[in-house]
Amino acid sequence: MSDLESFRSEVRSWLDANCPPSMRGTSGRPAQGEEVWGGRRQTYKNPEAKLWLERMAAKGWTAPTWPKAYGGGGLSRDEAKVLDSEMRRIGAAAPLLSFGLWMLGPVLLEYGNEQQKREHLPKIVRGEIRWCQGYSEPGAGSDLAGLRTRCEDRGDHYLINGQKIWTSYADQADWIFCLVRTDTSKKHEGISFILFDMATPGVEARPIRLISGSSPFCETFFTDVKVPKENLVGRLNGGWEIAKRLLQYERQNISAGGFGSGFGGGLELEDVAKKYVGEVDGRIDDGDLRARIAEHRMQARAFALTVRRLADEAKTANGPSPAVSILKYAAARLNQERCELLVEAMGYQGLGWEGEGFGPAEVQAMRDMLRSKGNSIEGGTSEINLNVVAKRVLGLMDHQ
Amino acid sequence: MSDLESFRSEVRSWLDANCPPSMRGTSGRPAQGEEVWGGRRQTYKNPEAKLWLERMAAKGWTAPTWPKAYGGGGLSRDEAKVLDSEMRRIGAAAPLLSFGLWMLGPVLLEYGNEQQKREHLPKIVRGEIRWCQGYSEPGAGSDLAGLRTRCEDRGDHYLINGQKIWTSYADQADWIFCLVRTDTSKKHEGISFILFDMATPGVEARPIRLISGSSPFCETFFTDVKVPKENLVGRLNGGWEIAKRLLQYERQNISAGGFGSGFGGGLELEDVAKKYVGEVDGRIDDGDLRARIAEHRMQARAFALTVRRLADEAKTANGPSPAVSILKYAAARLNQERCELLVEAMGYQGLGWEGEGFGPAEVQAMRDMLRSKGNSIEGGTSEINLNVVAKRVLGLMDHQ
Amino acid sequence: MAVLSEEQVMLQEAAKNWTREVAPVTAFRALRDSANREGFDRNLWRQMCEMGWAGILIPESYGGSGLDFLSIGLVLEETGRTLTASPLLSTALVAATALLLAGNDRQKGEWLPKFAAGEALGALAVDEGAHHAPRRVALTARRAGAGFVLSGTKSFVVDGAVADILVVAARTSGKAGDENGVTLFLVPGNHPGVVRTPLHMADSRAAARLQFRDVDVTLDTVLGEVDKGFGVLDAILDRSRAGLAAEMLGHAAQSFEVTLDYLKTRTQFGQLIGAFQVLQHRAARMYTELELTRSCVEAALIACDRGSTDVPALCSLAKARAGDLVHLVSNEMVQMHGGIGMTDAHDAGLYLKRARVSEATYGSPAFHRDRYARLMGY
Amino acid sequence: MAVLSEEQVMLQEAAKNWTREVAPVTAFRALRDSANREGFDRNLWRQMCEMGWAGILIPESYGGSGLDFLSIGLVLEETGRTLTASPLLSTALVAATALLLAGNDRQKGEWLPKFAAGEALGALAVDEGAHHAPRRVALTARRAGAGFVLSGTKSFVVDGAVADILVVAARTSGKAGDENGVTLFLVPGNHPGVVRTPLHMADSRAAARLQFRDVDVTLDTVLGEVDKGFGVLDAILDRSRAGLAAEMLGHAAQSFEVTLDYLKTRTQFGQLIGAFQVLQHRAARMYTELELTRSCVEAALIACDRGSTDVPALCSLAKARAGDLVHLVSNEMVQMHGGIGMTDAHDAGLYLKRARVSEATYGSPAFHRDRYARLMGY
Repeated sequence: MSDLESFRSEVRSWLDANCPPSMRGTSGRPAQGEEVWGGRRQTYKNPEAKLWLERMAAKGWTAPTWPKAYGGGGLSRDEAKVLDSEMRRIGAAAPLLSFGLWMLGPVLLEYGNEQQKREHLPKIVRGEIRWCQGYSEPGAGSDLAGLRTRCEDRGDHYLINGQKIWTSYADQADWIFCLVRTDTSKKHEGISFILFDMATPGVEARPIRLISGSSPFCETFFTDVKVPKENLVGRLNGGWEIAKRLLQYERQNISAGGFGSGFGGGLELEDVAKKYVGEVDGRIDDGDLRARIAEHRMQARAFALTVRRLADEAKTANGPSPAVSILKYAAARLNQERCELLVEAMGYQGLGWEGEGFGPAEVQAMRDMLRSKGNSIEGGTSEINLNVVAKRVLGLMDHQ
Repeated sequence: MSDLESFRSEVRSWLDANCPPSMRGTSGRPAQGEEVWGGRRQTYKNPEAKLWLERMAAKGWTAPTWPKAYGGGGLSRDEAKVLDSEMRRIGAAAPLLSFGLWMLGPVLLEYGNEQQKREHLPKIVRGEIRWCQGYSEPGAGSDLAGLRTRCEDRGDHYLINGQKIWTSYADQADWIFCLVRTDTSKKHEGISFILFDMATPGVEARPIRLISGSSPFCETFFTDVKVPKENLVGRLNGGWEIAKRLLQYERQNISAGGFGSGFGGGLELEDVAKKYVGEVDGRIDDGDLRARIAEHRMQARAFALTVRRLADEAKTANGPSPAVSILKYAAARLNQERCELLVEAMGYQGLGWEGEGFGPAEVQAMRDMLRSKGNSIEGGTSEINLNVVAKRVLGLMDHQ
Repeated sequence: MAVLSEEQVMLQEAAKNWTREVAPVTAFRALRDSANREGFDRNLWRQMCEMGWAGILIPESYGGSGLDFLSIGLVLEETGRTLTASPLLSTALVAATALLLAGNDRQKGEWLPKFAAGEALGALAVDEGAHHAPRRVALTARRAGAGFVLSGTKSFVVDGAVADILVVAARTSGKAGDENGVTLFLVPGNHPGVVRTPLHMADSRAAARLQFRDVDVTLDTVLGEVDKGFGVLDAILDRSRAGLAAEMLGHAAQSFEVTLDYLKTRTQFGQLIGAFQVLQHRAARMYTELELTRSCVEAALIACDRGSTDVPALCSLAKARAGDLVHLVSNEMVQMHGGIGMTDAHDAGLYLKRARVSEATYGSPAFHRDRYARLMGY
Repeated sequence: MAVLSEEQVMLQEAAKNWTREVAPVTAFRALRDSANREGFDRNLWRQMCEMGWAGILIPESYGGSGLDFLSIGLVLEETGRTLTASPLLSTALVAATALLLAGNDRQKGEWLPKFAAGEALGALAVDEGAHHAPRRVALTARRAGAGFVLSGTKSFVVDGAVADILVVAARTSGKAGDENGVTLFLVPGNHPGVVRTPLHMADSRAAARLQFRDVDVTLDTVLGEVDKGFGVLDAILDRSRAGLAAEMLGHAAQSFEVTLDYLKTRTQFGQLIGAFQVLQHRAARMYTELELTRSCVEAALIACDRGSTDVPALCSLAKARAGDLVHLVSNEMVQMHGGIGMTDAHDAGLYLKRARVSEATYGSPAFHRDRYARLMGY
């Protein structure tokens, strides 16, 4: 038996013994309302979710490939795949959802100093600290490098003043990783990457209500926030490189995981159409809508095949194909299309906001559609995405 | 009876007496292959076409609103409309198709000197001289002002060297109106507008074969072509203003008249679809194609209603609405869509080039589709058209 | 813009000024965020009635001003711009048209003066399922004694919960899908057995589900002829479609203009974002669609005024084009505004939600494509 | 690009080099402008056969190399790039597949070695009307004595005029539209009563109309089972669709790359036109569609190799996406080249014409959308 095969049987028996019953048989995500994002405010509706996180964290398997020295699992890439496939096999829920795991951790491993890694990574692995991301500002959206939140050197500390926007769950988070301006005379070369506690005096987070009715983002205000100097990651004014790196992790996460409502998961378009439009001889009784649903489903399948193909190629070739840069744009387009088709298929029943007369799935369809409009804005707009493809992949130049 | 009404009855009886039978009951265009473009090479398959041109030209009604002094009809705008409506009433064919009438004439009336008007306008009215347009060059398409055909002052004459492309029917034309570079140190301010005889030594026109198989355009070469100095129209280096003015007339002509194959004229999409795809209960037996045909037909009707609305508004308001600038772009899009749908509906029968197995309408559908690709290029590309709408109509600025 | 009479120009000016000054989008937002569950502001509606808008289509003999569809379209276009919620469409256009096309003198005399004076509201109850499908009327009207008994459900009735009088399409013979056998009834909103459930729609306007639980009505509640109601129902719907399309045109024009303004003021990368060519072309395309749709809407309204034979085709054309237009423009409004357009504090979401509801009401673009093709015989 | 074996990489390289050096687009143009009416160059085909391409799918026991669909797809992608016209699809893929899936030992022994050696050409005769519609086979095969008599017409048979052996779908029972009752026959191209009319198609490739005038065939010409031929016909067609989609992928990739080069070299307004953002975005969209389609084509070919249950869905997916792709890219190729793209002297027109023919062959995108929906049960 190869090492990998013996590792597989080890994982299998460990999961068998340690994965609580209610954490199995999922699509990989915990049930809605039972997600574990960790942090100081985390409460558990389901005590098995807490147990599951503790057990996984103890093995370092919430961050399988991170070094053991920082609390990670110390697994090789191949071993991590085995763990992943074994968890899928039993439908194990992810024990922890975390921007710390997906975004900050990889960046700290690359750019953080030894003290920062020892301080922050183990708490991310155990879900003790929930992180949020302080990037966009009211005047700096697509043009992120235009940010103006000031960070001044006050000798023994930094003093931060300014405002962030679109800070995901800032009202729930314990710490923030944040882009700040440390030099106003330059654009990209005047940005630094810094970490601080959201409990520091002068930090305020106000939830933003979205058109869908939910409030996953905040406006975040910093007024004379004092931050210890050792919280700067990388070199002073060297934050733009780290920022871009982190955005790569964010986009990978968005395009691989799909958006909130996801593809394929939840309601199947064709079933909804049959239910609300009717069917004749097994066909959706509206040739126009049927053709558009088929077109969408075919596009979605093409997308899924492409995600798989590019992943396969990345394994055998040296690193990812440049084609991965199309995935975020394509995913946004598809999710928006799917949400619109669901609402259209439901007709009047898809137009409700709440209350009597509408089922939960009907209300959700409207809200998902509204929420999906953000897919082509957040994490880099589709326009920026297409600019990047044109320039970096296709080699087209800007105006000279 | 008002003056206009008495003019109407006068026109009616004149037409009654003078419009030959075979020139009536048309869609306004002569039968295919019987178009009269005039000029030295014109021959007449149908002697009535010659008679019709001579009679109309004698009254100046080939150019109804031009002054009588230059051979025109001297009609007021309202009288011209009466003439037009009376010709439509009996389906009278246009006696003369002519770039001289549509493009050069209006420009000469505005910018030409007295001698030029007296020399050229009457011959245009009578169809004696056929004109072509020397605008585009191989390196100057959308960027027309980048043209490089040199026109040098040699004291008693100009000497022209260079090359034009997309010269419509240059191989059939007698004279050309041409943009030339008279100052190489400036771009727009170094262009002049000049006229000369295509029979001048050093002029050569080579037909360009298009992807559709037809050759309506030429490459035109000028090698040491001597042109009398009085042939310059307007002031030296003042040609760009005239050029833009003329392009307005060209675009009006293109969007109002539709393209070669036209809308509504010829085959009806839905009849073709029923014939080649079949029908069930009177419906095209392909819900997907049917929906797309309906969508196209509705767009085409919206376009037709818009052409009419803008024409009505132009009559009552002071001059045309800025919205007319969308017509060329919209017309190109619609004609291309229509041609593609026809080919798609015909299936394999729409894919023939010539010969046994295909009817004339089938071969024509393929060739029209190919030819229609030029609609969004000729007379200003759709890209340029949308740039113009964005800037002039919507007031959006270029990069600063 | 079509050529307008002096009276129409004055009406349009009045509507422009009033919506701008008295009923801007902030008024609609305040209504939405208030405890009001009627879907419109009675005070604003009273002002609209005082200006005579409720009686635009109603002849002078019944207390209205006897103007035409083009005229009420001008007002609806302006209220569409500011999202002003009111019974203008449901009462002054839809219900008034139903009475004008099919009512007898008594019925007209009873309701039209009240509509014109703002003393009564009306609504049309036609659809029963999730989609607009007037042919599929199934709510039964069974003969019983000298009258009828109505049983069934209407799924989405605009202003149905507040209406004083309901125009109800019911089936007196045949089966769902048949044109024959449809009859229209005039049923008071508070008639015994009519159970009204107000719906909380995404666009925060008023709509209701109506259940008819063995509702007894007398013979004189029949509007028009028994069994022959489909033709007039279709005619009412066509005029309703044209009117709604006018509202949607205003909606789209306003959201386009707000977006265009943003393109001219928002800076990124040291440039006004309106300087980016892709946004320029997309704006130019929206402008093109807007102009094409305007032509269709005006042609439909004018056809209704003339009663010409192409009313059905032109009204389907107008409603389909208006539906596609607000869909496009509302999406672009959010996208071009970026993150701020996703916030509830910005107006883009209000336009987006209203867009989706108005797209579906009286038939989606897909419904009208199908209908247009049928009307044209393919 | 899928993960390839060493053998496949070599094959792909050989195809790349050969098409670039021996059969570039200029070769196809010369063929088109020549007196040749066969639609391909016999000399080039001989070279292709010498390289073993005619036998890629044919087992070694019949003189081929026994490779797979992914392999022949690699070659078709390269010949698609240069528009190389040859019987590679019709003979080496379509006809060979028909024999491999349904032929008995005698039939395979007779034809496969000839195909592999380039000594015979094959063609599939299925459609009879203007559109691809395999269910609608109506050409009758009437029992007569020990054999059958074929009567009817096939409308668009790729390489039908030059084929030595025709695979003919005929109806032995039932009526057009039924799956049951279809039987496949192997009929020599020069069989008495078969009247072949070469068609001059817009893409200058070979296709023919075939009339069957009471054609007598013996029982041993039946390929597979009598009346049960539809399943195998559909399987042949699916593999043909996947192969054609591979050719179209190469076609689109090449026309995209040529266009991209033009964006990088053509100057207007003192700028490379590729610096204009609208053209950048349109190029990025084409690139996206190209990558999505590549995934579908490869998945379809691999499914054919594995004989997996989703062959029909994946082949419809690949053919539909490839059809939409070449449609988009061929239009953009002309538009982005401007006037020069409209001239016959430029290659854009050749790609455009081939695009339209390949879009329709074996089913248009609309055909496959409908089929996909049916396969998925809606």
